[in-house]
Amino acid sequence: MLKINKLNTYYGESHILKDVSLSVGQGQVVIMLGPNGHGKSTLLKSICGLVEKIDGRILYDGQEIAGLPSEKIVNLGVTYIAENRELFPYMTVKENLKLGAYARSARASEKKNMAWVASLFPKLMQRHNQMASTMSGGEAKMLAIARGLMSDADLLCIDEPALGLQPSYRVEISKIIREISKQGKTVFIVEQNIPQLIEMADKIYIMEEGAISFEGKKEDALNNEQLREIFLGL
Amino acid sequence: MKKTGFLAVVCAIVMLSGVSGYSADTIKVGVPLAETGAYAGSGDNYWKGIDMAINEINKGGGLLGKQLEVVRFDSQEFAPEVVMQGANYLCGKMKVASVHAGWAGWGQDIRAYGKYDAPFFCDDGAMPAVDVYKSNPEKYSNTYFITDTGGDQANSMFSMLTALPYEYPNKKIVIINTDDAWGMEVGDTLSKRFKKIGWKVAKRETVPYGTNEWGPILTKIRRINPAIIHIEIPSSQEVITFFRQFIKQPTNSILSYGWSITPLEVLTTLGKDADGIVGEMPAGMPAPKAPNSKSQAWVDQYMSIYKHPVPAGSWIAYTSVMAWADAVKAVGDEYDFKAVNKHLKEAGYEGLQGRIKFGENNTLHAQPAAPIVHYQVQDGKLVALFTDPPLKPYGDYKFQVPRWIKK
Amino acid sequence: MFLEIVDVFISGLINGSVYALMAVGLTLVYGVTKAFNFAYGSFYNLGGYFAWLLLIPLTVVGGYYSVFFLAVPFFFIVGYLLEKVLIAPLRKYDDWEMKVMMLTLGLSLFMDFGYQSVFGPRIKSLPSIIDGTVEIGKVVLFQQDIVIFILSVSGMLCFGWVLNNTRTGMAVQAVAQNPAGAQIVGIPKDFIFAATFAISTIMVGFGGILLCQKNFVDPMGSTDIMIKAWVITAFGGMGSIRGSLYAAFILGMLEAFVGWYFGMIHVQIATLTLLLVTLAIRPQGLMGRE
Amino acid sequence: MSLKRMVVILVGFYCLMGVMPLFFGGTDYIMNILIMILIWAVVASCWDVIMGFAGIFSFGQVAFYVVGAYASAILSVSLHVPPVYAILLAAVITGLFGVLVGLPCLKLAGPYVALVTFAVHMTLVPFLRGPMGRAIGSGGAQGILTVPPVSLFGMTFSSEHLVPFFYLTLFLTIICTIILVLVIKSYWGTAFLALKDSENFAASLGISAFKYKLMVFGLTSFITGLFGALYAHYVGMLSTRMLSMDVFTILMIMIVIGGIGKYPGVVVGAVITVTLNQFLAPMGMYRPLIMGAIVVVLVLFLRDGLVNPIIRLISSRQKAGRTGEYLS
Repeated sequence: MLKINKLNTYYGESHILKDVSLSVGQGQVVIMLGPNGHGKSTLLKSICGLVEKIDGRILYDGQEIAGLPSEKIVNLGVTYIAENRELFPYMTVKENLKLGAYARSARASEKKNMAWVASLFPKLMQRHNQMASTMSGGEAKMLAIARGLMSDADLLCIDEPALGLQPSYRVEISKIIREISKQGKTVFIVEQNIPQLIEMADKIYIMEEGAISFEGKKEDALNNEQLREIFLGL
Repeated sequence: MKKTGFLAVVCAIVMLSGVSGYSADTIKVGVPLAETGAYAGSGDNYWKGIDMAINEINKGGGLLGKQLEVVRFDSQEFAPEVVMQGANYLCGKMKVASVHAGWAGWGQDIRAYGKYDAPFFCDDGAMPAVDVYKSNPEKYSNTYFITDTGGDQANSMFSMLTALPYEYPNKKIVIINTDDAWGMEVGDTLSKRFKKIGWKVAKRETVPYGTNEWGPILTKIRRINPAIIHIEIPSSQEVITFFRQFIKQPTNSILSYGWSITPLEVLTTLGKDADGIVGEMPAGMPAPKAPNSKSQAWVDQYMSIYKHPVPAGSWIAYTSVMAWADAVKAVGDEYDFKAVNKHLKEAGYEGLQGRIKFGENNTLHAQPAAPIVHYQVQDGKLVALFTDPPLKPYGDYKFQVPRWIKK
Repeated sequence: MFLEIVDVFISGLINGSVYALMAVGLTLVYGVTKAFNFAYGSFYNLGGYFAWLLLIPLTVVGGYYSVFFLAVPFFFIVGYLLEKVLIAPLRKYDDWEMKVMMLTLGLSLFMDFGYQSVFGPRIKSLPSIIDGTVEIGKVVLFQQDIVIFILSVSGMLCFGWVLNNTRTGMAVQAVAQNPAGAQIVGIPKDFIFAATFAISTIMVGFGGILLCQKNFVDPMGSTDIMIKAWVITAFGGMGSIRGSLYAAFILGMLEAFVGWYFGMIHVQIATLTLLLVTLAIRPQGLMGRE
Repeated sequence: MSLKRMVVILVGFYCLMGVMPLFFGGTDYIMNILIMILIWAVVASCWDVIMGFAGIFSFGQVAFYVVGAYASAILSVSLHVPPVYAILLAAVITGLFGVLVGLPCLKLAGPYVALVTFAVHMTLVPFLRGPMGRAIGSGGAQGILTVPPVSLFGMTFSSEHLVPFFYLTLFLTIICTIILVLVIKSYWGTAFLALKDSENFAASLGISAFKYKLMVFGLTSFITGLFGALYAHYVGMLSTRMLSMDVFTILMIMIVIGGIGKYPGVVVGAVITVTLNQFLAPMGMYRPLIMGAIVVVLVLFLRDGLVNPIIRLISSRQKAGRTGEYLS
């Protein structure tokens, strides 16, 4: 489904991603682990067309998407759910969700997705007229995920879904991601350490200093003593 | 980097000094006018007169056998420093033989050009400029004011308004003037004169340039219903918008526009709608028929070149170039400023309307050869009713009671 | 006395509608792109010259209908290209907001004096769209003023409606509130920036046509327009359309009543003092968001 | 840029300026330009310190200049204060005015500072032209036409005696330049750069953003006011035309050419701009047209202004290979 070959990205002078290659299969849940500031978020943003200077190949469904503007990538069915949420602060929950389905590919299924999102996030829908800026961190995160789902994407790139949240939210988010995966969507998550998520993973990558340092099944990762200690904290 | 700085400075100096090659076979004439900014319209009027004079002299073989060469300088909106730079550039660097300006400031120009000796002709028309002159007549003796001061023009307006063959229904006047030296001077003089003969200045409003919404003022005017409304705003936009808004619900008032009638756009825009407004032009050319055939020929020539009637300033700017050329011819040396100035002051110049002479404070006071002309708009054109001094009716033209006045 | 106050009130309304027309484009473009367009007044003049060129030397068929019809594509293209060529390349700098202000200030100087060198320094007058007056009791109104009032108020309301109720309008708001978020949901941010700039150029162009036919096309008039539009935008809250509408009418009324009661000379200082006091107390303006 | 390099450039520049009267002492036209270069160089430098180093997006520089000029003129004309004291008092008044303006607006985010400071600029025009200005002696629309020249030690400094005035200006310029260099390079300078980069970061270092911003605002206003006052006594006449957009843009071009925050680039920017403006003056309306085009082109294509790339070019030739020095 997603294949990345020798991806390099740059922010101004600094070289962030160095020759990153990876692949994500249809319907899989893939998790990328690694320390903060080592380029995980940049990888997701590169996939979704949010980084200016990139070099290398990104194939989605066999189509080259590297360098395409973000709106085209969204149209193809790839969506990014930002770590810092990036909601529209002076719009209501409902308006945020509606804008989630802005992409042309998502418009036809807006009603269907709205119903699905409502079933996934019943609490959110209770306050569909609330301004996004007045929501708590956890609620906002939920809204960001819900908005991402509205885009009708097949590949969801979720950036640190549980960062800075209370444990109760972490559990909920894991549940939701499982639900999403059940719908046949492909999920590519960047995270620090959430056991529940790792449980679900079909594949695990670890990124250090802009390069992939480990690739394998979750069993391999769990069996590797060093990795367990450093990255999984188990 | 020292090199860069040095290079920059050297380049600067080369740029500045390199251009001033001066050749002996032409006579340079400086023309500092507002080419840009709010006064560019009036600058254009003066320029047309000056240009016409210079072309005429050059076509006739030049002055002392030499062609005149114009050096222009944009004095923008007369910021003191710009005016000073203009003087330094024209007199200091280009060494012009005379400076022909129109409206050039309200005193800063006198100081700037007073530093040099080349004759400086300006049309400041305001007392502050004359006051600068008076502070040191010796030093500023090369300054020539080519029109009368605002106060004297206002006195003439007063005489005209009281001499109109029209019976005022009441003795109330409303005066609206701009917030600059010119407007205040005219406004003050008029209100003083009218009060003296027992009139009531029912409203005196000072407005900034750019006032185009007259609703609040007109509301008050309608309640007052004065016999005269005098507007003194030397800018066309404001007076045109005033008229348009006034006429939608007029009062029984004579509209006196003073100098404000002269900007070209007032009549080209309002056309026959403006019929009935009265106004004046200092050192003007009576119209539609000029006072003599020479003048008429000049007016015809002007119209054929520029395709519009003669606006304020053109004729007197033309005349002052000719007067200077005449003095130079008499002296025989364009750089003998002392002699040229002496000749200009003592001999005057035989202009189209007669001999003009600069009087007290080197001012070309209103005189028969350069009269203040009072016009009324009739059939979309300026028609001279009076010339002053002495205030006397001009030709067979008759005052018409404005159409908006209901008996 | 009562009639007089009604008269002044109407003056204020007319002022207000004129100001609203002036300011809406500026506030829109700032709200969405955060670019402060100092060349705004020059585009206003471009509207005037555009109409003048079509009506007087070219004597286009259809008069003002053709002018308005042609103005839409013309100003859209001008605005769009301008954003793409001059503003967009600056976005990559950290201090791009400052750079935009500087660039547009230079651009306005260039445009203003460009007009002067092409069309001459004198003012130009346009034929009126509509002549005549309407009498309501003792109050007399220009039909021209009524047209301007209706067009500017309904234009703003329409525009506000489009912003809040259409998909594209929502997208524009989304970009205004969070450009990164807009990009994430697949809104073509760069296009919205350019399009907003283009739309604001159309608005200011229309404003220019409407007001220049009331007053004049004045090559030096752009600074005044810029300052007025700027005051209203700042007073109403940068980027708030509704705020601008309120601000325009508050200032219009203030001007009319101050001019009537204290004299015209005090109008400008009253307006600017109100602005300064407002900004000192509430920097985001009446309706702005921090 | 290193302190040494900065000092070398400035010393070189002022030495060069110092000998100019030897060649052009008799040419009023050029002396006038040289004096204006000195005055504008300092005013533009102050603006550069505010915008480039302190990161305060102020649009009030011309306003401070005019406040200084008018304050000194009013003090000496209406209250008959001797010009020397009037200039100093005017500088103090402007400094206080700067603090007053700074108090409400320095807590605001970037563009809002521009809004408030520019509003101050615009308010000055109707204030000085109107009845209130006339009441304090601004002369209304006509301005003040008789500002007395500076007399010191029995000498008169004015536009009539250009060479002495030039050296007086040069002397003050050098003092103010030293102050500005010290500010840029001292702890203050470091603090400002930290402020500009990240206010949170600076706050964590214990640098109070507000205090420093207010200090820089007060100091630059003081210096700007000083030169405004000096200018008033130099030309001897003032009007509100000084507040026109033309002047504002010219000052801005100096910074754009010099590069924002690339002191002393702005000094060279002033040299180029003042000269160019003079050189173009005979071209009438094409002057502002060209100036405007220059701004557009420079902002669009030259990130660091015109001066810095040239310096870089020259010094890279001088010592090939040594890079990484240009920190500021």
